[in-house]
Amino acid sequence: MINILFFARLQEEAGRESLHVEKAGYTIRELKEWLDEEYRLTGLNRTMTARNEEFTNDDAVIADGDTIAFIPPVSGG
Amino acid sequence: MINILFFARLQEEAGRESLHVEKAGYTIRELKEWLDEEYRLTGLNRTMTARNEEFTNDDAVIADGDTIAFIPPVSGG
Amino acid sequence: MALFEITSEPIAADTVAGKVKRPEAGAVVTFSGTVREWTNGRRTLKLEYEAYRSMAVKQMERIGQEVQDRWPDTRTAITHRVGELHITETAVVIAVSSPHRRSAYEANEYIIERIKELVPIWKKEYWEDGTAWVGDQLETHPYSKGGPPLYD
Amino acid sequence: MALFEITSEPIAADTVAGKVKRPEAGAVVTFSGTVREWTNGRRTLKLEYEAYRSMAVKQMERIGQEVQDRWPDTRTAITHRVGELHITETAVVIAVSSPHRRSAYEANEYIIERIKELVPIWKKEYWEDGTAWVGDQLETHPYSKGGPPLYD
Repeated sequence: MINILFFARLQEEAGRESLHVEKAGYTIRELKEWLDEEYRLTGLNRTMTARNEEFTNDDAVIADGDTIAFIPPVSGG
Repeated sequence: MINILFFARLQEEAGRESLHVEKAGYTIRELKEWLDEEYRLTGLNRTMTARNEEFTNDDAVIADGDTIAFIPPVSGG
Repeated sequence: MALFEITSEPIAADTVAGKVKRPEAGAVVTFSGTVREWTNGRRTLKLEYEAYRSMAVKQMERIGQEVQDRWPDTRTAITHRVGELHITETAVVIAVSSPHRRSAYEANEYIIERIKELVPIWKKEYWEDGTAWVGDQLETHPYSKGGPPLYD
Repeated sequence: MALFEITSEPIAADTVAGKVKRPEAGAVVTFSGTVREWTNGRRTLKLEYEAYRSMAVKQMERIGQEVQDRWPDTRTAITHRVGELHITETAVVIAVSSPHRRSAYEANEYIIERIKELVPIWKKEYWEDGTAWVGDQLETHPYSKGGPPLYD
């Protein structure tokens, strides 16, 4: 199982803060494609990804127990 | 009558905060020379001068009622 | 006393500055980011800040480490607020102390730039005529035009 | 509420910053000059600040005007303390607000430079091994090497 977190606009679009799915072994790119099909989340290609609270890239492979967070462009400060 | 103000080291050297003297008509330069002779104040040549709370220069002529302040190098902040 | 914090309470800049004061430091530079009413002629009524809290703290610590590497004589504290904020309220306070002032100014300005690149905090604008998550529109600053660096 | 003040009481940076907050400003940069214990390997025990108070306020107002001319969208407040100050106590607070942060940083740094040139305030150092009025020795910065501009 992996844990997926949504924030800001993505959270509103997904209608949820998180999702638990059996996607260990997927790359981030494959996970994005799956989410796009399944949940019709727009703009995932403009979204950064964090794995276990560190930024990562689309080629990273997800391990069982990972927390994957989609980070829309930040606007703090 | 003019009013002379001393600060910081000059105040310690002069042993006083102010001095009232009949020196209207003097230039700042002449006043410095007079103070140097009369009070043995050192380093007046390294001292800025303010007349009525605005910086002025050695050629300025002092008018009756003026307040002349000697401003050693400042070190606020 | 945490140097890097996310809070839902109002922030007092003096509290953040107090964390970096020390006998070796002669300068403390503090930046407060406050909620502005007008942006490009559009009126903001309020803002809502949301954070990925645990990661936001980690990223602020990372920025603190970058600052330590570049300006070794500085000490840094950052507090960012989340939740609903009204006009003139403080969203973020950055405090940097240093023995001499130059590095405190430089490091402080560096930090706010990095926060805007790296720290997972989002701002939703409530205008008179609508709402939007700031930064999350193609016309503003999509990541393709210079987002945060990638870490593997 | 005076924007430019000399006080013999402790200064709270938040009080000075509060004077420049306003709905148009999204940034407040605050500089606090604090009493440092060590300077060039010499230990300071305490400082004493003396001011030509009325002129000091006038000169701070002049600096405020210069800043207004150069960065028209800023608002500035300065408070300088006088009397006896101990290690880590705050001698001066400069607060600048602006709609966008760049001018607040720039103006703030300009102001501290100008204070050190123009404002009649003097600092007496009490070291472990003696005392001296700072700046008032030939080896530091006599006016001949770049003091305040002259006004007629």
